[in-house]
Amino acid sequence: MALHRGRGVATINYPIGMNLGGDPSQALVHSNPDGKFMVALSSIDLGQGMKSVTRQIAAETLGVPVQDVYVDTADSDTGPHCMGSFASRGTHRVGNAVIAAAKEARAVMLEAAAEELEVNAADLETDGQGNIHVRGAPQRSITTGEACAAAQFKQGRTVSGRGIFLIPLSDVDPETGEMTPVSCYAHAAMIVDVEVDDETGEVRVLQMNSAYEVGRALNPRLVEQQLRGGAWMGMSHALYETTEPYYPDRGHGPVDFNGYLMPGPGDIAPHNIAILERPAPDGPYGGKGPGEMCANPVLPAVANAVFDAVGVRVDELPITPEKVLRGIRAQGGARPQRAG
Amino acid sequence: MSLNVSSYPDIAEAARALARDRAARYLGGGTLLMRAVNEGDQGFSTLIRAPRGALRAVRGLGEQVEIGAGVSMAEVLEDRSLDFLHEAARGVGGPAVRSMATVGGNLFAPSPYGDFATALLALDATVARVRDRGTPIELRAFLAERDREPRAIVASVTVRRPAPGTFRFAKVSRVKPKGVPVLCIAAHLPVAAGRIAGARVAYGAMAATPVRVEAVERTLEGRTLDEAGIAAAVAAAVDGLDPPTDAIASSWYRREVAPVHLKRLLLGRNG
Amino acid sequence: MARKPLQFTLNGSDKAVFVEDGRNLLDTLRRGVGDLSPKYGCGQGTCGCCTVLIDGAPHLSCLVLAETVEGRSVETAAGLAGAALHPLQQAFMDNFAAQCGFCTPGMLMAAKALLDRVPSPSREQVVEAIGGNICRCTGYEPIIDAILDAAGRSAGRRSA
Amino acid sequence: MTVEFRKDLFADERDDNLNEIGKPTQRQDALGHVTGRSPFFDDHLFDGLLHLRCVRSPHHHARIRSIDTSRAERMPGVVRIVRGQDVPVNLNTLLSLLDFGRDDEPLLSVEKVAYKGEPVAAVIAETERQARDAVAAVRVDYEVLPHVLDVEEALAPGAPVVNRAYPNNSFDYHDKYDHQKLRFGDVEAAFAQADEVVEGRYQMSPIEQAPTETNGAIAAPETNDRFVCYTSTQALFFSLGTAAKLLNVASNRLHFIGGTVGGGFGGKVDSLNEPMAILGCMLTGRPVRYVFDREEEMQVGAPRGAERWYLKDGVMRDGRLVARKLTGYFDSGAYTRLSSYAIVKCTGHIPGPYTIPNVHSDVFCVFTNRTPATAMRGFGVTGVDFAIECHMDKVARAIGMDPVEFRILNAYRDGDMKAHRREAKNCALIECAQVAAEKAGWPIREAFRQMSSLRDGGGERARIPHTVTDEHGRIGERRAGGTATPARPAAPRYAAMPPAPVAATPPAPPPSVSPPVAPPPVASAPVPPPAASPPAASPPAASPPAARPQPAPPAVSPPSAEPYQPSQPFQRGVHRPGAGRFSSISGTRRR
Repeated sequence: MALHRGRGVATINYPIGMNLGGDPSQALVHSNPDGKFMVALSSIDLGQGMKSVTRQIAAETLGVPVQDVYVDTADSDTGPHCMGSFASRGTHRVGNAVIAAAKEARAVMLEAAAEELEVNAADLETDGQGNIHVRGAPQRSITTGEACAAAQFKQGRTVSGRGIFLIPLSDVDPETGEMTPVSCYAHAAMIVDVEVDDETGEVRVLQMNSAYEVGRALNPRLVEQQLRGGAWMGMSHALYETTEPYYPDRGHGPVDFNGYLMPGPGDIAPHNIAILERPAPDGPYGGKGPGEMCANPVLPAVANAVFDAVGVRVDELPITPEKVLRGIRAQGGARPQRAG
Repeated sequence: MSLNVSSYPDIAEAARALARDRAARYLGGGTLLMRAVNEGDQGFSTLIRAPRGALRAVRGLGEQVEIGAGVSMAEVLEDRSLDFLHEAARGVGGPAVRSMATVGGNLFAPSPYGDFATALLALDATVARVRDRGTPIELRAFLAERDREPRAIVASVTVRRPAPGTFRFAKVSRVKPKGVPVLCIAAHLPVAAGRIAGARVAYGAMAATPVRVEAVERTLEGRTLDEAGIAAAVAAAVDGLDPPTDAIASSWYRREVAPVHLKRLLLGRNG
Repeated sequence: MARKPLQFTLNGSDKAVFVEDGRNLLDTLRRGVGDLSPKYGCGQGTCGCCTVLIDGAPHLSCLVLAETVEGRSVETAAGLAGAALHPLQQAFMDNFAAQCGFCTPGMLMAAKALLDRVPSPSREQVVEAIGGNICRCTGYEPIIDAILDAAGRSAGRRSA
Repeated sequence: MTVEFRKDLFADERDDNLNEIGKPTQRQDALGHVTGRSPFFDDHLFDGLLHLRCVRSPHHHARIRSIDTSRAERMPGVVRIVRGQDVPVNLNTLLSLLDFGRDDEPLLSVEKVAYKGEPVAAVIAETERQARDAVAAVRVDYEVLPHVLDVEEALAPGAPVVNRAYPNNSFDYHDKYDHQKLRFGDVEAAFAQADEVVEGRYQMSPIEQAPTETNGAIAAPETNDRFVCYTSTQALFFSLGTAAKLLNVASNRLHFIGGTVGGGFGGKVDSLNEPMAILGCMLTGRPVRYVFDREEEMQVGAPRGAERWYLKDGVMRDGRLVARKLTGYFDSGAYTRLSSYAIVKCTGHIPGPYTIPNVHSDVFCVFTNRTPATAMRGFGVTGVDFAIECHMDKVARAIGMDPVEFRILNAYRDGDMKAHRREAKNCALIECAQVAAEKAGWPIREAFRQMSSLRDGGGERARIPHTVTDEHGRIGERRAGGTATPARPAAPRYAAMPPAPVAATPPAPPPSVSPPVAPPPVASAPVPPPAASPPAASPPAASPPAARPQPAPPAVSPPSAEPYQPSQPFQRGVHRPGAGRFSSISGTRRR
């Protein structure tokens, strides 16, 4: 028996949002009289962190601490329309809608503060700690809570805002495919090291080294969650997963997690990640959406690494031990592509 | 068909009730039967329960050890006297499944399951069913008629206690640590005067039930455990076998890699 | 349909409920006594989302016939926290080990079963302990880190 | 396991001193998750809850002769049997919310089934077990029909018709073609001049999203003649709009609550459970729960569909890609769901993150007798990226070039023109490749370490090459600002068509002229920019948008009786005027 090591690379980009546009999202922001804010969305948090990232975006825009904001997702009676959480559109589309709503609410809050401080609202700024003060004169200050209370009980203003973000629907030219797909792209490069057993065709991923460009990492821990879990899923797609193991034959389709194979906690490989941030001109604070693209480069990188290790091209996913072994047999043995 | 659960004070009564009702099933650890219940299996309408206490003993009988059918995989793993079975027991599910799955239940596990039964098969296990008042039958015979008669209650399983270092078990699975086997191999390789005497080799997931592979056993007889000594056994590794195709692996793949894994097991190069 | 009375302890408090024949423990906990922390992920014993402890040992509640827990003690994720979070819960938060959160209650109980038995486990023991629990979001690494982290904290507490 | 932030890159484009953005703030939902108190759709209890299970087809393709539910109706706990006739508007396509495609899928099939697992009836009972027992007692008499499971076989003449709304087993694009086209430059001329031409075939497998929480919904009567629906959907108003349309109720009579979902990955967009649960609620007046079990989730719930790709690249020995041609087949399964849209997204993505002067693709959305496909993480892109990136490796090896350097050389840069005729901006592929190579200790030459997404793009690389005409010179007509009238006068979509930097009217230079294959010059690559291009007659690429002609809408093709022929103009498209986008949100029938 022999174990052969190989290394493969892939580089990809990924379009953010429904690519023809025409996919609006709305947000509503309002404050309680004590300056604590609610954001109402009909967008979905499936684990990607919608509630959390929009909360930070709202707090940043309003100029209040994040703990002064809570996000409520997905009640159709209170949350305004949103196309949904798919196509990596959540952060980008919903984030922009939340910025618009928060700006409007902030403007009212500053007007209320201006009336209390008897200054021009344009001269006010927030410190992000719950205070509003005159630019250049920090002592002339009022808390966001006091400003919102005054708006509610003295001035009769609603500290609230509405936001929508819509990229107009693009047409597609039937002949040339000319279109205006998306407004920004995330990027990634992935290098995977594998070890292939030339007697069984088994492939083991030894390590992954990657660089992901995500616009701005609005919350670095949430980005890390996506990239780590997404790369694991990519490795899973590459080597394990299918609902039809003998496609296009429908037979032997798995019906449980014993038959539907995914790498277990004993199969995971070290993954060293570099995160690059080139802000998207139209993204919320430059954010794109790392959620979908993170799996994509792993599939071809693994396939290329398997070829590098034993000289077998498996062009049909998943790259099962059987396909690798058949390839090795067909060429009369492993053919490592690199010395050593 | 709506479901009834009947409980009996002792296992013998439960066995009689089971024999009376073709639409009844005995509930052991539940890992197989409760899944069928959850999925609305229309093949049975009664679950029969009885206290498991009587079936939970592990008794040493000189060269042999008797394991109650109600002993769970977790209990096997905690019993030092059963250390030779620990690797096979660890192959069953995750910890939660192992605290439920029983020795008796594993005898009924359909392919590709049944790692533990495969290990027992290589240890010349005999099976005592409650209804034949403890008269044991060979595990091979039990497995042969299992799917025709799924309603037996197993009381206990008795195996030869292998001499240290003579029993080997290998499970090949794609997902770690918990994975359904591509195949598993159990080998009992007693050595007399440096030569193998009375070899037993069994496969799991290579047929509808765990199977002994006599062709391999014969060719190992009187040989030594080295490249030359096992060559004939490896060559005969899949003689007469037609392994199943399932979501885990194809029949072709199982045939192709069984000899490889057998060789590695015999040479002690697995895992 | 036949119904049977059932009494057991859930997270330390007595529960009495009627269950129809064939009802599994997962359904009984969720719809019978209203503990929604164990989740339905498969009903087949293949995902671990419904993991609970019965008399201290991990079980898949979807494969447990409810009436078999008569008089026994059942623990779920809902009972983990006292006045403060359980070290495992705190470590799962600190290590961002939950994304969608659906596998989390089962993961926590599988991890508790381990730490109750092996206070300072190796990484391999942690991997083994969660081997029956599927997570689709995290890639497992943050979960393994969180369990090792929690073990470390408990060890710290014990020595303190 | 390490994570590093390369703040040094693109630093001048960022303000890293914000109050909340960029902070590792704890998730708002973390405490709920670790205490088991996060409210997923199934974590809501109702007295008198009923359970719904579907009767499903055991066949790939069959005509339904009759359905006998008499025994099931009499079984204990059974409250109601639901048939297709009970569904107010029993035909829909998910993207009717975008006015994209024809209604082609019933909620419960009445005449025929087109995939194994397709629901033909539903049972509502007091317990889930009783519902399962009754489902097993429903007798359906099927006439089994021939089926087709392979995408290319499905497109062959005489293949069984899977989906009556699309008699060729392929989605109609623009009511005109049976595939989505992309045409940029002249790939055939480029292949003729390329040093190497490399071809490949790739197959993406069907993949289950496999969220740990299965798809499901619970519907209950609310006050004021409304219905509340707790759902696992990824798209609340998508599901609400779909339910409103199928059930023919006003959208504001539906109160959808969700937003805390146990993973989706694209598998919770199809909105199958919500309308069924609400319908059950309407028919029984009681709360109804309809949840996929794991087997349904894996074999009936829609997967990411399989894709088959044929790639052909032309490359010069110095590593410059000069042409890429792709033919793709998306296996949509029996109905459309989202594959049709995935293909448009895919077409906008082709040829991947590289600047290639000649690109040609035809992508087909094919109907087969398998579980309908839907979205998944990487929607429309994962499959073609697998094909492209495996192919990039083969091409690099064919010319003996390092695969990382090969990618950097061909990577798109700011200012380059993409094949869909929009300028590339905000690029970062080169930097990702450089950083990943550095992390992995993959040696690349200094020249390639120095390359940048910010430099050496645009200019010649921003040029739109003359694009060869299709059959019947259709593109030429369009460029001539021809007299064709819009195929869809009422459709608002053309209004949104922005000024398009397409090549202008003048006749094409003869094929012998080099521009069609002019490779993208790269300053640091050892190649001079192509001489004397663009030729006098070539398009005014650099002219301002205002000077660029609006494309005319597509010509209406004459009807044809020809048999099916791939990549011939599609003649049988049906024009449906007056279909307003999002109209189904109002819950009214569109036709």
